[in-house]
Amino acid sequence: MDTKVIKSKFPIFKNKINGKQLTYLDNANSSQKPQSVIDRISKFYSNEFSNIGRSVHSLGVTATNRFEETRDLIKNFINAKSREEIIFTKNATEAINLVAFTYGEKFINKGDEILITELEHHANYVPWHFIRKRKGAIIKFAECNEKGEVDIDKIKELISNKTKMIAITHLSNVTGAIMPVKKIVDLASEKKIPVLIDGCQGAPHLKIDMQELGCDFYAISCHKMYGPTGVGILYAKKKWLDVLPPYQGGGGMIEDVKKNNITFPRSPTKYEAGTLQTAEVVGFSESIKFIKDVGIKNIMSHEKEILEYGLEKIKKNNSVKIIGDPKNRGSIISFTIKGIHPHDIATILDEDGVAIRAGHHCCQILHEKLGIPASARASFGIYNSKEDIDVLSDSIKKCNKVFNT
Amino acid sequence: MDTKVIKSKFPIFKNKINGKQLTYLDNANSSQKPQSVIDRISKFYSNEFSNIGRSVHSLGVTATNRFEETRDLIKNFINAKSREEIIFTKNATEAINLVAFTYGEKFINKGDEILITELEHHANYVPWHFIRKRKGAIIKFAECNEKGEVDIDKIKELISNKTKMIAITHLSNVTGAIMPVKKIVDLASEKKIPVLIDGCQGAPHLKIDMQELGCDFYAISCHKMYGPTGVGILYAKKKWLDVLPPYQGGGGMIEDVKKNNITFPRSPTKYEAGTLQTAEVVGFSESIKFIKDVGIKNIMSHEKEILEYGLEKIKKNNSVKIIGDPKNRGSIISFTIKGIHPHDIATILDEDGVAIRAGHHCCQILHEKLGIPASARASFGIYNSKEDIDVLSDSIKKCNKVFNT
Amino acid sequence: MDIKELYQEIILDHGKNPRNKNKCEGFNKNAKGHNPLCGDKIHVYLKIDKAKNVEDISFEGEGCAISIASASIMTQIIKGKEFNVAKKILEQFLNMLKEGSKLSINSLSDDENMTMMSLSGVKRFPMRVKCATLAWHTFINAAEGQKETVNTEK
Amino acid sequence: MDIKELYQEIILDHGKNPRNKNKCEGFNKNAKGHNPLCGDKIHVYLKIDKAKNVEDISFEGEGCAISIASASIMTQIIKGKEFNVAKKILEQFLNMLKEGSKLSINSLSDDENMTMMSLSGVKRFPMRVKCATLAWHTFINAAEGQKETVNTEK
Ligand SMILES: Cc1ncc(COP(=O)(O)O)c(C=O)c1O
Ligand SMILES: Cc1ncc(COP(=O)(O)O)c(C=O)c1O
Repeated sequence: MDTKVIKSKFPIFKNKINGKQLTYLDNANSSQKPQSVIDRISKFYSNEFSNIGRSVHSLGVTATNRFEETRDLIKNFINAKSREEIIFTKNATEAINLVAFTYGEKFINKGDEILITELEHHANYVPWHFIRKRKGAIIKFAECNEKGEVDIDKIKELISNKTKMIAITHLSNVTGAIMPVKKIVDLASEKKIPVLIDGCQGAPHLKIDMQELGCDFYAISCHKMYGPTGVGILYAKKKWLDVLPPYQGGGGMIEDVKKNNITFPRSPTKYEAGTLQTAEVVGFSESIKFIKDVGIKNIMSHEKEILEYGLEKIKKNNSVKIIGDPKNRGSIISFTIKGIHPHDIATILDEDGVAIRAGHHCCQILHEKLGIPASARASFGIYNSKEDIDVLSDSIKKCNKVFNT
Repeated sequence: MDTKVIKSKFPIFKNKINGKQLTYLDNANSSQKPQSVIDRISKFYSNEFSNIGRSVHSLGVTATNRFEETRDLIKNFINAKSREEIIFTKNATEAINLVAFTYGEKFINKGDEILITELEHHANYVPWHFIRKRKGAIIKFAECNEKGEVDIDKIKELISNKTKMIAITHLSNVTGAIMPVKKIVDLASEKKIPVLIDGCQGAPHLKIDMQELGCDFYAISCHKMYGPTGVGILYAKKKWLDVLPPYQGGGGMIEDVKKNNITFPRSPTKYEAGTLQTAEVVGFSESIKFIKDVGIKNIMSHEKEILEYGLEKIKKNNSVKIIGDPKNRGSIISFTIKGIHPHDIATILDEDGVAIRAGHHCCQILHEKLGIPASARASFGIYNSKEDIDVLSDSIKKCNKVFNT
Repeated sequence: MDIKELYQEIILDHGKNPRNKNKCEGFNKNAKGHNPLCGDKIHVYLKIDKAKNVEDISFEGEGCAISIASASIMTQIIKGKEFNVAKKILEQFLNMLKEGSKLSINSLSDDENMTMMSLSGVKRFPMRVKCATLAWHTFINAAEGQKETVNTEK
Repeated sequence: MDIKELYQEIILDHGKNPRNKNKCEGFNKNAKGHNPLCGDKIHVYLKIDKAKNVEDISFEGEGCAISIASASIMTQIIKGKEFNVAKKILEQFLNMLKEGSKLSINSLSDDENMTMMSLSGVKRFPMRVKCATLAWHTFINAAEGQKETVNTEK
């Protein structure tokens, strides 16, 4: 894969950061956008914009078509069974909140158990915490081992006849561990427990196939997939969407409105209240095309190469401690440097134009487990090259120099 | 005001619709976007993009600053007391859901009353319906008179010591009636009842001043203010934000996360879960600047002129029945034509490039009251001219011709 | 394109003076259809015998010229036909609206054919296709005894 | 700009070997501060007498070099000063970080002045200003007896 060609499609890389070329290694946080996505949004607003669904006029029809075509595109991209299973949300966080709230309202009662892992992002814990509070449910945390993985046995152990939901990340945004989601889904379906997968880090970096995977819910964050901000996707099996109550109420998601009662249509309409993120969704269609053009298999093998090069290179620096060593790892390297706080690392790297993230990465439970308040994280995407790793590695050495460590 | 100059700033008007110039009269649904807004989004993605709040690197700092500057801009635009009172949501619908859910959870109990009006958009009814269902509350509808207004006396009559919320539209999106919101707020504060104002049609067309108005909550839809899709604003008095529980859970909105408990920060952080609509919010800053440059007073007087010209012109056509005759009217004309269904009107108008909306405009309660299933609606904005009205009027005549009425 | 291609005389006529707009006597099946975005509502009544012949069919409801005309035309065409034939007609009708293909059903008279064809203008107005198909989908639901209201908003 | 302007020797020294990092004996006020996005946590202990002199001050906590150094420097500077003077120092310190203005307080020795000035490099790193001010805000909260945890995330 020629990352030069790919980088040239992302206008952000034409900018200088502190006088340096940008080395963008904060992809697990959010990814940059190719020109085609940016242009699509501009074009949509300039030539095709109107509110969708509600209008009979030509602009309304065009906008609605472009919007619904994107739903089809996504359906095909993730191989969902039907387009009704694709719901647009504000972000992945909202997607998980939607499930936690509607499923929780209907199916979780006092004493019921929700099974998550110590790897979860706050987005896949806080919504369940709300249900715990409201319903008197219990949250069980499957333990993370010293490799930064959660063994499927740890999940098996925790399943009981009170387990009403298993909610797990596809790919840890800290250790990079890729979870055995297919096995977990198979295990859960034997016991008829629904599984929600937080696919924020899975969808941009792995081949995903809903019908093969068989999970009940899958949450996606479009801005991490080279797409616009403001859109997330909830994939949900139709059987759930048929029985779960609506989430937010408003225009578009109603069937019949009377003073004493209101009825609701089917999915996806039922879950899409108010004016949607028209331009963002249409813009996202170009992200999907971009990913398909490069090819998800090429992306996977390229990122694996970068990851391995990165691990090797960084391990050479003795002051650096890499977090976790999962067998199956996505393109994420979190690390600490002896004697230097991650924030200071990020600041020093930034002077060299290297953008990484420092903090707990919305994973306080995991950081507490690791016994550190924060870590530094380099996460790779489609446009990253071995040169980027070299810059990172040199810049880490500079940290040692500045701090005399 | 020179609408030619203004129109030239909106690229959509360079397009032909069915071979005709676009006469866009669907502004109450959504407004078109000026070039400056479109360009700002492109520029943001091209030069400044990164996730906000969470990153120490330069792009993160820039993006965060641009985002938070927009919050300040909005605070000043609506004269809120503090920036903490401005919360970004997905749309106005979400803003109202946020209030209904959090306020409802905490303060509404069985038998309590929520007072709304027959003019309300589904966005300001369905969320209260959910609370009614969950809490066993009662919704009372203040009656709309034959002029399409709700008299303040009708509201007064319905207030009881069980009233826990008054939720009213600022400007009806069907009849155009401007509600006496200040008087209602004063009335309610005497009785210590909070007031939520659905400002979707108010904010783009009227001067709004939160401190003068004194309401507790005000919901805004950015895409109706010449801004991007995907963003809404909830204004809420700080005293509420301090006591209400959080809404959606996830990254960014937490303070301390433990396995057995989670604590939350203050507003606005508390209410902004997950990755926000960074590009959209930053883009919206240009909409505010655009409105300020034209001047809200100029907008108001211009739209009044267009409205009056429109009412006069359309009234001349005897087959047309204009819905409502409120004393205080925003730039909206809903109408029916004898013997022609609104959908057919919209289709015929569309052939002339005239975009109006046909349907119940998310106001089924009102349409039932009016005894019609649907109406046609022309709604005006900053770029509309008297010529647009002339085109509309001619096109309506064409409806009569096609249907031989 | 001329708007008159959509609003042909025959459609305006059926829209203004719909045929079989009532609750037909002795109906043994019925179903409701709804297009929530525009408010079109249709209630189809059906008298179908054991051999699956549509003995009688009628409708009630309110909507735009296209949906009312389409419902009216449907009742006229379907009445007296076998259910299987009716289904075939619907299939071809949908194809006509979606792909512009011609009708080719032996059991339709020239007159019936022409009447059906008057709805072909709808094809160029994608947002109105739902109006034209609402009654037909509701008819199928009635015949097959599905309980759920037909909802064209999907 | 050189990163060394931020990480001056004096800061690195205070970061690595923070002064007064303990729970001082006989403290009568204390408060916690937290920067949730980066995880910096500070607990400030204060012994303040009736005349509002800061008899003793110390801190515990964890964080980046900037926040620890700033806390350490703060305790060094504030110890023994009147609360009112301390407040004035904070005010000027914030101005220094936000607007780059110089400190001009009579009651600071040249040495103290220089130590404080070593933090002025933070101004060019807006994302790090919160790190540098966390301890100071927490100190004020402790002194004024506010219960709520200082939260720089607003
Ligand atoms: C009066 C009123 N309230 C609420 C809404 C809902 O706004 P949004 O769709 O942006 O959530 C609208 C617009 O559709 C409206 O006109
Ligand atoms: C694993 C994981 N889950 C959830 C999220 C939340 O996604 P979003 O912020 O788009 O809602 C993120 C990203 O921040 C993530 O990495």
